[in-house]
Amino acid sequence: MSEPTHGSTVEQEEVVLKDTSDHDEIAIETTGPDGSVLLEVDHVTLRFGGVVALNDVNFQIRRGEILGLIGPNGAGKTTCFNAMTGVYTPTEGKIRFKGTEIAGTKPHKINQLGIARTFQNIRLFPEMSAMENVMVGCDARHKTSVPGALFRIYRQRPKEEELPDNGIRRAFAKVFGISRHTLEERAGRRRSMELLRFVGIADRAHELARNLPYGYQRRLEIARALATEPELICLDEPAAGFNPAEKEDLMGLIRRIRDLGHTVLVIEHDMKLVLGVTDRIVVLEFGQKIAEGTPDEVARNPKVIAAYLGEPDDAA
Amino acid sequence: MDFNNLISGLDRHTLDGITRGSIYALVALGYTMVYGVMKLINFAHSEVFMVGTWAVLGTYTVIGATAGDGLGMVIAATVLALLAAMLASAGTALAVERIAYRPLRKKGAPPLIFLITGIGCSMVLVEIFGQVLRVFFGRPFGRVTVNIPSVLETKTVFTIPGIDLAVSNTRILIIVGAIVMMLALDAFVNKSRLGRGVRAVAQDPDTASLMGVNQERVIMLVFVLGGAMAGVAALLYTVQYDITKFDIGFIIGLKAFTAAVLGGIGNLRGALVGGLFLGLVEVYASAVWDSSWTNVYAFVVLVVVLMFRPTGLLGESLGKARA
Amino acid sequence: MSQLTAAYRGLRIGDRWDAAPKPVRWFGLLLVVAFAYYLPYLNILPFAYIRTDLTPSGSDWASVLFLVVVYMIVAVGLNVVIGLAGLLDLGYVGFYALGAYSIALFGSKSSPVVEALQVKFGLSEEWAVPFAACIPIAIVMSLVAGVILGAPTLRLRGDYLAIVTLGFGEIIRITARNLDGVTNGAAGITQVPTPPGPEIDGRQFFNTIDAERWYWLALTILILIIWLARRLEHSRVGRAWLAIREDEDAAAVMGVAGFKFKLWAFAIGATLGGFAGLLFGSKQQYVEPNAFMVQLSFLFVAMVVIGGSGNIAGVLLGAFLLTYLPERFREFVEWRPFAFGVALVAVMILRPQGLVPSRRRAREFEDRRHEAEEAAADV
Amino acid sequence: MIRSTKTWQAVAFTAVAGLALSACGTTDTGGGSSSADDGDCNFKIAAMGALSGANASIVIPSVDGAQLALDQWDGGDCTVSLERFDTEGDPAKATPVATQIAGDESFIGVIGGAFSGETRATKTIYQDGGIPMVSQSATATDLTQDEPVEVFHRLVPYDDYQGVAIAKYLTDEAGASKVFVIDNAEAYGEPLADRVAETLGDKMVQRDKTEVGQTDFAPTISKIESAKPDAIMYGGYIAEAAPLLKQIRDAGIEAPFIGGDGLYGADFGNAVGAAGEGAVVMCPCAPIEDDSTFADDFEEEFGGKPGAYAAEGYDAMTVFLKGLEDGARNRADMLEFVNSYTGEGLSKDIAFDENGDVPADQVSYWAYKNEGGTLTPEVEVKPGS
Repeated sequence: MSEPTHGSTVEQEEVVLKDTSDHDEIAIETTGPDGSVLLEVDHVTLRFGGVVALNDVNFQIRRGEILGLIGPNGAGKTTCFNAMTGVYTPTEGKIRFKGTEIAGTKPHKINQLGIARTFQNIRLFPEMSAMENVMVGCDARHKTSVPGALFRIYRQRPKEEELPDNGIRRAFAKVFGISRHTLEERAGRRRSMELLRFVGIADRAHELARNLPYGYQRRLEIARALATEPELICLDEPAAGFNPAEKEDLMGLIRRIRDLGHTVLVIEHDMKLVLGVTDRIVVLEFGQKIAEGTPDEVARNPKVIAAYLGEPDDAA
Repeated sequence: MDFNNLISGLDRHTLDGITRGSIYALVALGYTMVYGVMKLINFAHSEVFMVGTWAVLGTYTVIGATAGDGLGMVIAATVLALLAAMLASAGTALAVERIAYRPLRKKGAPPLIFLITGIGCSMVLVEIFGQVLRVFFGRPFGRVTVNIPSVLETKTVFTIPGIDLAVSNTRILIIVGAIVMMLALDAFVNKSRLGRGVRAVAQDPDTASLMGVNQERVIMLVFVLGGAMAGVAALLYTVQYDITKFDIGFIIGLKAFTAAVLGGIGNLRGALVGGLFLGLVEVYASAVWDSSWTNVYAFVVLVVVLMFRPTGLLGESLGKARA
Repeated sequence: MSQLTAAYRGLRIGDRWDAAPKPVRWFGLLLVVAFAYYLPYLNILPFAYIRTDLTPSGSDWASVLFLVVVYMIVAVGLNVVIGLAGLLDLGYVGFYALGAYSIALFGSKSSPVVEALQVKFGLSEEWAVPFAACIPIAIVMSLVAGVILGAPTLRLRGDYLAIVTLGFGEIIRITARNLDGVTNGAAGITQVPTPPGPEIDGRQFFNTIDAERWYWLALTILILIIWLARRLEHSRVGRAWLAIREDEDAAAVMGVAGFKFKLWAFAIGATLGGFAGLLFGSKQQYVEPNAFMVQLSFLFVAMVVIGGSGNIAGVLLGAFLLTYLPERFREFVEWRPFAFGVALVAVMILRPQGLVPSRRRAREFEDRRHEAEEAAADV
Repeated sequence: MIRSTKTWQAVAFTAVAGLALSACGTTDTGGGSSSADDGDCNFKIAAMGALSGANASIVIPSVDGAQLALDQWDGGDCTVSLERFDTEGDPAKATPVATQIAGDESFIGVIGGAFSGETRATKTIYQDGGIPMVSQSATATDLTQDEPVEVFHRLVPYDDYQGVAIAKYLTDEAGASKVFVIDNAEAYGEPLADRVAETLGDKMVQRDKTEVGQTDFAPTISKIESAKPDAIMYGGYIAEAAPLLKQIRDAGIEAPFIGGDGLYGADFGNAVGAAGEGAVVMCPCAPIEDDSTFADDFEEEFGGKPGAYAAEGYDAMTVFLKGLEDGARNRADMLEFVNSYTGEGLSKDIAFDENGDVPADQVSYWAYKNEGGTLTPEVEVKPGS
């Protein structure tokens, strides 16, 4: 497992600078004002047989914020996360996203609603290139299916800048339009490249995902999730295995993701990172919410200190 | 459609179905054990069974057993034939494993490759009896049906009172033999040290090998055990039907595989349940309609069962066979 | 063998091909296609030894070529299911049968279905559904069958799917055999129509003697199908299949509608299988249930796997070898099935990734091999 | 880079070599090599059928029989060879073979198709090629009764006759009035059983269908038990008849068992064993006369008793050889000769009616009884009378 070199980090900064000027390419449209409730965990209880994994957990994620979900190992973070992404159905209580209940919705439908996630143990498509991985994410918002891909039947009148340079093709495209497939492929490629630049791994866009260094793979997962244009992006321990410098970069990235208009949920072990980047924090212990508030409030909360901060901090 | 036939002869049809199902179940064990440990469908298993039937014929021919022999000879011939069939079938299964599957496993080939290799092995075994041996030895090998003498002659042993159902010695042998073998195997897998190894590999091969279980030995063991069960099935089959043929394994294999999936592939008790269930379904349905739709009954039932229980009647996993 | 493959690898044909300039590639492709059309007349000495009609009991070269191309269509279709979407279908012969039967049932004037229609609508005894109309019927029938089979069963895991599809193939065959009043039962249906065409020398254009015309027809269709299949592979749909194959759960979370795309793969595979069956039935002019035994399904899967599943060139080669070699070596009459079995096992052991694997598949395979070796080293 | 250049050189060399060789010579693949009309008598006769696969045992003996006839023939200045074409009994495999035979003028006759399915698929091809066929064993009724072709002839009467003959035997010889009819749901067994059932009328008590490849007949046995028939008829092949018979007798049913010519052959005794003792097989083949050396010659040549249709294979070859003796030197002459052929054959007196069938008044069946493992002629049955 090789870490990204220092050189590439510098290069990435440059890319990002150029990128932010190009905001509209990858920014998303949000449908409500900042601060309104996006996702609501409404008194959720989850039992597996006799074990109570979550007990009456209740909190909200507000549009435009970065929310941290923390807790010691076994506190129910991942269970809560899985419930929020539709893997588990709560025994009691409800989880609503933009007012619709999501329990029982299939994973790909949840993605279409506007929730994307990354995985704690990286799950890329290893035999696809970084670019292709992100393209799969982009495809979530595309429409081309089998008839469209086979016969290119849905055609659109192209904008001037979309016309090909070659004279004959140009004339053809003017008369018959360009197929949705072609336009989507082009848009997908462009957007994928933007996203790879955004997370800072564009230099190895055409390498297979499995050949990328660990840090790149983590970032690629984020890019792939962003490609699906989620309103809420859930990052499951994004800093696992990172060194302090990389964590620093990641914090910057998370903030920039929010600046694009995404709401961010971070599940993290590393207190420092969470306190540094989030707007609000929810603390779980033994399946129960023990605290909620701004980083400052949480850091001062005696319960939290007892349950969590009192323990030797392995990460810092 | 003749539901009256089904109702009026229900006792008879049930006995028929259990007889048929017992043989399916024994052959199904081979599929299920290999699947449980290797997650692989051993398509050559049907021919492992076929080799067993030839071993029975060979034994009878060598010791000169025919119909009408005395009791001593009948017992001796049957026991010898049983041993020969188990040995031949287990040997064939082991040979297929060693020659075909092992090199593939070494190379980490995907399951589909094993499947095609299994089909290839199956063709080779069929042709050995249909062509190769015929060229060298002539009869009885070749593409014709061969009679196996009814050393154990069918006789009605007793009649179940009340329902007036005659039960013959061959049926008792088949049903009791199948169930005894099944219980023995189940006990072996669940109680013995070797059996623990099998279950461990079935549950988690990596952990098992870390814990010192020799995976290669376990794989050999399941092939041998599955093969031996097919050998038992081969003897019982010849006792009931009196024939063998170079391609006789195909249909039995297909049905046994269906039975294994029906019961929950990878699950020993599932093989028994699946086999008996399939045998009963086929016989009942054939009694109502006719036998030309047999495979349709079998597969329709399979689809229906899998729709409601996607991993078969008892669920899969050799590791959890105890549960 | 290993030396040969090493020499082949040394040539790195695939890499060179990709590196070649576009006009060169187009020209190369054109040459290959032209050669394929020329094949029935191939008569130049060292190359003519590939003909199947040189030995005393050989079979007609053009007819064999036709069968090869029909099986190539099958292989391309099955490759969509197995190679691209990663679903194991052991009942592909069922779709092939459906295609053949749909043209026989509706296009033949001696089929019970057509006879019933004649009586019902007072049509003449010479009336039957025209050939051109049978094509959409065949496509719709196999497509619908694919969806009907796929919808309830695609949720099943790989091996369960295999046995269920195998059962489907058998159900189709047995139904065709037993429903005498609809399919004419085991006797089959004769007078299956051929494509329309001008009469030449008093014979129909597509007749039983001039098999090369059939071959050219099938070849043209094959080329069209390959072209379409490649379009599909390099689109959103192809990416979705790949993602499903690599990590189905992660794909779902990324918004890939797994079930929908699997069903599409199944439906496309079914349609191509049906189309191949239609060509076969029409050339044969006779359709009977025993032409569609389970073993044929196994052969189809073997074609895809031997050639290298996931790669169109590979499955084409697989279909060619498995159809052509038994015909070329007819002089070994009774030894052919044995040799076939031995060859199948040998090829799989020596080259488990297939003869011409797709590069992606080859890499996946390399990984697994390393894992297997590491695991072996650990013990 | 160097290697790369070498490869291209190699490719170029191959191309040049190919062109050079193409100038040197071409193979002779067009067929029609034999000079058909100039009096040379140099011909091939094709035998087409399942020579490998599950059904080969029904076909190989007849092709061996044809070979024997050819070996025993004193050809004079004629050189004739028998070419064996394997179809595996599969019509799909038979069409390329038929196209090849039809296209090669040195073939002057076809023995076969052995099965009805492949014959149905190929007869129009042979018709287009104008090459006469003499089938030793394809008995499906429709081959000559629907869409007949001129080139097709057969030495066996079609199944309709056989159905009547079996029914007649059952009522007249076996004295049965409650017959249980079973078939194998295949193209051979089902129409045969249909015809038997039709002729028997209300003397049939019940009908059941089974499958090829089936070995457990328990559902059928229980139906037989409740129907209590006084005879059982089975339309199917040996492989299924053997376990069926065994299970019938095991169940204590002693009613006579009769089957069609699908069961006829030296294998029958070997397959059914003791349970088949007394079973009757109906066959359109007259017993081979005692003074014939056919059986001995056959055994000496091929190491086994003459199996199914061996005598018909012998007769089919004889028809063509007689044609050559008669001076037929092309397909048209041969076809004409075969059409009007009459002569004494090994299996029966041979002649063909306008459809290529055995003339109705010559149709005759023999019931053979399995006694101690061999089929011995019992009685002749004439369905026509």
